[in-house]
Amino acid sequence: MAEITYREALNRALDEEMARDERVFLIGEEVGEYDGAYKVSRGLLAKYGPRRVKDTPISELGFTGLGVGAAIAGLRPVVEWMTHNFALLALDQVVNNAAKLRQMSGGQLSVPIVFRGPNGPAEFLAAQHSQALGGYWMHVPGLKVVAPATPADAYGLLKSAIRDDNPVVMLEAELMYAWKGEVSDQEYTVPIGKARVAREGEDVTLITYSKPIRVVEEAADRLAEKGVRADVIDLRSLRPLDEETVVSSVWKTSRCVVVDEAWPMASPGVTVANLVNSRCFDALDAPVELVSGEDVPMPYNHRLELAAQPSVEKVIAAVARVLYREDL
Amino acid sequence: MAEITYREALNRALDEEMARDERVFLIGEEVGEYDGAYKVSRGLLAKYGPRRVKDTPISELGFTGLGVGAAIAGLRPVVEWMTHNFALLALDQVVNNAAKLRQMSGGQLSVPIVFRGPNGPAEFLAAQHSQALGGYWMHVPGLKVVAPATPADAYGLLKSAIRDDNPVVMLEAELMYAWKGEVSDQEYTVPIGKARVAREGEDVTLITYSKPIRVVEEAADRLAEKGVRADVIDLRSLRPLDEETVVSSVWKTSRCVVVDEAWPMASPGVTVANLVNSRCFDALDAPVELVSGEDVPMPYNHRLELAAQPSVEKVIAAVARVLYREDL
Amino acid sequence: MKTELAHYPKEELMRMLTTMQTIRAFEEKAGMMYGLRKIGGFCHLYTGQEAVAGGAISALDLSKDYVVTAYRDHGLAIACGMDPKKAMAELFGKVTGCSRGKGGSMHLFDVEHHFLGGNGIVGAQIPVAAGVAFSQQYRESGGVTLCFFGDGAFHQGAVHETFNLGKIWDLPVVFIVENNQWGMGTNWKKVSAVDDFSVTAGAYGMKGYSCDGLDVLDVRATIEQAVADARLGWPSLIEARTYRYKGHSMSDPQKYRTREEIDEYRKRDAIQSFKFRLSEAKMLTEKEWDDLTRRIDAQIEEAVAFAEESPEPSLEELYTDVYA
Amino acid sequence: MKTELAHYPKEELMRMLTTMQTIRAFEEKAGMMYGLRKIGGFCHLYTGQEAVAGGAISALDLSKDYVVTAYRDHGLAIACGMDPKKAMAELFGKVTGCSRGKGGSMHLFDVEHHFLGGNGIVGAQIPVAAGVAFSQQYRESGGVTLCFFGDGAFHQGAVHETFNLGKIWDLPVVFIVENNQWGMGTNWKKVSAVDDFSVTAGAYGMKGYSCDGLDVLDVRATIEQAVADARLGWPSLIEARTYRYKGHSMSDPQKYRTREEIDEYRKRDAIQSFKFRLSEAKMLTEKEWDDLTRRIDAQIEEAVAFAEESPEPSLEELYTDVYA
Ligand SMILES: Cc1ncc(C[n+]2csc(CCOP(=O)(O)OP(=O)(O)O)c2C)c(N)n1
Ligand SMILES: Cc1ncc(C[n+]2csc(CCOP(=O)(O)OP(=O)(O)O)c2C)c(N)n1
Ligand SMILES: [Mg+2]
Ligand SMILES: [Mg+2]
Repeated sequence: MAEITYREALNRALDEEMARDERVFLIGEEVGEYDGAYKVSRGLLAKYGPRRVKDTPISELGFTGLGVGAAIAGLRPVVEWMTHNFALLALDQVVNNAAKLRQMSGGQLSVPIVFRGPNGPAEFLAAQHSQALGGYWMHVPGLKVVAPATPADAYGLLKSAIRDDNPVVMLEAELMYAWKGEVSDQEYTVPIGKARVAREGEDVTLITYSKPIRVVEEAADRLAEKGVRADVIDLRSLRPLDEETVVSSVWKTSRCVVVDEAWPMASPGVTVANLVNSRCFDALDAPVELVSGEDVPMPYNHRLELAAQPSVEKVIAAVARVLYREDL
Repeated sequence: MAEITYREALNRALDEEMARDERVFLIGEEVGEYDGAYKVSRGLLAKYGPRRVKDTPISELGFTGLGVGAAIAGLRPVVEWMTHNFALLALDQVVNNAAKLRQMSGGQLSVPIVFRGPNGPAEFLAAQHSQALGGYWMHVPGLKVVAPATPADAYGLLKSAIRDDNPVVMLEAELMYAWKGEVSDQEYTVPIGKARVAREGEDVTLITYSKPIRVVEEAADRLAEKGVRADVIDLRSLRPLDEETVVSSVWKTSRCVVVDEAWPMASPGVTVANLVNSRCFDALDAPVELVSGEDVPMPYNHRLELAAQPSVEKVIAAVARVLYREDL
Repeated sequence: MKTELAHYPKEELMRMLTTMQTIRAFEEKAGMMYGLRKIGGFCHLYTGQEAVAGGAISALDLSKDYVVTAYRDHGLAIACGMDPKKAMAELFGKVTGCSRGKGGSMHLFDVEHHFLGGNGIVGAQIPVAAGVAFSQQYRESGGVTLCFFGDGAFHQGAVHETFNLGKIWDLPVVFIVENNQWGMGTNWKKVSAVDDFSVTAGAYGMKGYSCDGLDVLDVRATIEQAVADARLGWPSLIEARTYRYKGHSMSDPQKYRTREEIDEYRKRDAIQSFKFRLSEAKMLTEKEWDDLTRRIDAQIEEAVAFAEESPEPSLEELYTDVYA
Repeated sequence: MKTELAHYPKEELMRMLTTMQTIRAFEEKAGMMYGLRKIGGFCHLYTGQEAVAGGAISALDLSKDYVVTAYRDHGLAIACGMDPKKAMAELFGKVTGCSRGKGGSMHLFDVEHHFLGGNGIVGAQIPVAAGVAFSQQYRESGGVTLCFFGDGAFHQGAVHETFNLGKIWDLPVVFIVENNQWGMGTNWKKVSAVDDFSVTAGAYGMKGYSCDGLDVLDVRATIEQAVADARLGWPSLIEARTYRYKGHSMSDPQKYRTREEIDEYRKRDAIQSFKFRLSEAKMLTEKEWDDLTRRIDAQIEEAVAFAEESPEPSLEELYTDVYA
């Protein structure tokens, strides 16, 4: 068991899978000579050479589609998007090809491909570079979507994603790459579609995925000081969604707050909130609260930028509302 | 008052707005010489000439972005996408430019542009041509999204959209173009952001937008035969969403079914369902039911294709569930 | 420049003729079946363009080469060896179709015969084809991928991105514009900055070739050269100038072109002129031709009967083939 | 080929020199302020490329012409006449910034001076620029749009789609690749199928020009010609070969290139060599230069003070400027 960063965990998963399976290759902007825009692929070019670590031109649509073609023709590409913001240029290839080629061919084709990169706001990046776009992938049948929030899950889910015979989109985050956590030295995988119960409590269920986990955990700490014990669920996968873990927690707590840094409408967060509202209808003592990103393009100014995102205060305020308490 | 088709209503709105405002022009694939892939722009090239009715190459990203540029530089483009499926190639220009240029420029720029075309499944078109993608636009602050379900609203909302100083995405549907309805001979506009109560009833609220309105109305008819009176709400706008009309209906009926032909996750339908579940928490006698498109890529085979969409039977079954009745 | 018949063994020539005529017969039948509402939705016929599929595919070694195209895919599927039964059943939406009735006319696939579809988003197959070529290069399979697209597709950004990728990575890919001169209702010259697509190759350091898409041997010879280059890691761009006889899809009223224009091209019909050359060269008798067409017609009838009799997919199939 | 100094009146030459030096001073100060954490996020400096902005913008009539670029936008904004105060305040995220602190370094806009940004998605400004030109043509304003983008951006599909649209519609647009030879950490030659972007023009029936992006007069003369063509409805493509001295953005460790390479280019520094030519021609004394730089330095100090003292946007501003 070693403490490593989220970045190192991803790197190790890539390295091991490339070593294990000759068909796995990494492709994207700056993944090779530059060692990755965020250094996730550090050392892989040196180790595996330019055949298996492909630096691309800035052509998101082209290299994403090329990845899809390679996947239907026997390889297992890992496509790195420098960020999900830029992947909007390649969205057609994911939605119309990767997600559909198997079904359109009546099951003849498989599309074993991973699309990954940082998602969501970082700092001082303004509107075009600070979007949490997971809903765009979650919406689409034919895709799987994972969003690890710890180094251990980053490692285990990336390995599962690479071994999966379906297209898997992975949401990472620039600010998470330096996060540290224990990762077993033993090889393991984390199954896609299983949520993680990050902590147990009886009073309220807090549900999130990806980067907001830290905000949620800090809120849970502060709530604990006030005697409110939270069940914290880290979804890990958005598609498939682990409905059972979510629902059984809320049947226990009767109160629920969903935290999602995406905009509120047609989003992962609203999907989960509605799931709980519907499936825990008889258990809920208050309507589910959704703490989302504010419904605005992200401003550059840092105070506004912080105000646009979920915060510990916002989460606690939402918990206060579902508990009908004014003293939190 | 004349009975005209949805197609004619759009055509009339375009024609009138082009006549009224010299800055309005129409651009897209086959909008000119071909009179529109679905004939929405019939006669406009003949009337306004090639300066104002621009046939484009098949370059969705290019001509959509060109529209955005024309909008910030003083014109009022109406961009026709042959279908929303193809607009995925242009999504970046809508999400990252049209929706954000005003905010990123601190209010210096306006982006008065309309993006429109058919959305959702038609018939026998298989997976890539049968997607209801409204959620992709609804998700994004900076955009407005309208989805008229009658000729009268198609006319009135398109006129409002063209006059709006913001980017507006309009969802139409191939199968709706031939629908007929009364449209006043007088000029009028329909405000963006106001739902339409299509019929009133006390027992259950049925909420939808765009093409499924016919399924919902037929279900409402059949329910009426069984003594169940439905409030039917046609949202007309997805962004902004008319929360008040929705909420006040459900406060009256205490039961709600949302019908949306999009896939269920991160969708317009789930957003509306959650809105009702949350804001009508104390009024609801049953959790909101969402009748969505099935969570699969659309199959070509017609039986499967029909099975993948909301149907009168599915709506009635959902109503039976929210009413806890087995006799419907 | 006419390629000599003598350049190819007779059986090769007959194979090309057979392919072209099979496509023609299939498409004419498909058009009829559409009229009878056995087939629905968009159905894009290949009639008129048979020499492109006939010539190009005959230049391949399909034990290792691959073919990728758009929605106007019946002709290339058949040229690659797809059983017309499976193709027709797919058009009918039957579970015996190549794509189990889920893809329909626009989405034919036949993995066994290395025919990888069948893409409905204009231009979207182009990067995919480069990816298939990438896999061939990566696996050192020795194979080449033919990537077909239309004159309308040429203006998609994917073209530019993929040509560049193909060249900088020396991919074994041949890009083929089937310039049938119309993209839906738009004449190619109206939307193209250049009047010869093959010159575009220069902007990517590739070789560009033009060929007469109504002359099966010209297509064949050109593709042979391009495939040989591609095997060495030199991608290239080929414009095959051709013509489609039917509407863009079955529902197209075709007001944008004249009867005369179509007739003009029909006079140069690829099958008829190839047949004429073979007869002139005494390589084909009328009897042989009659036998051939009769055999093909029977095969197509059989395909229709098969499609007709096949069952539809069951309702449970809605949720199958979505995930592996 | 060197353009003669004598070709331009002295005040024109001094204007170009002033623009270049103002940009240089602004960027050096911005870099310092970044180090002091007054500025955050991505901050892409223009240092080294000043001759492109200086030469190109001086060829315009900004009462009717427009400029559109990417995120490396400080230089062009200043060249168009943006007040350095507003630019610096924007970098500081202050409400007095050109974009009210909402856009930051990558999203400078100045509608009054016809500078339309400031786009962070590589290549996304290219169709937008064509749209601005479309509006100019539609309104018969007589104006031209300069569309700037990088060597890295060249491989985006938007390039291809827009070049074609520009040509078929005779848009008054000039496409300018600022080839600073690096797209982030990628050398342009590694990802480009051709080693001269201007040849690509031929694939769109446009004229292509190359110019020395370190020679302000060569840029000026080339753009002048291109702008004159564009006013007649002939778009063109210009490659300006230049170099950036600093990292891609402030956080870039630059392991991909050598100190020597940078030094080599610094020897050919655009400002220094232009200054040298002016001195040689007895058009600029050391004293004049000192006065100029002092004046500029003072202006930039003032911009920093302004930015420093300005207030941040209030929290209510979160929901403003989203909708009209
Ligand atoms: C991205 C996209 N845009 C538009 C369409 C609608 N559409 C289908 S075929 C077609 C014309 C294509 O012409 P061309 O590439 O010349 O191929 P051809 O039909 O002549 O074989 C259009 C506009 C589409 N399917 N995909
Ligand atoms: C679509 C997109 N892909 C990737 C990025 C990340 N990125 C920002 S700048 C850049 C390099 C661009 O290089 P170039 O076009 O040469 O411009 P320069 O930075 O040299 O001015 C990259 C890859 C982005 N912002 N947008
Ligand atoms: Mg064509
Ligand atoms: Mg560069």
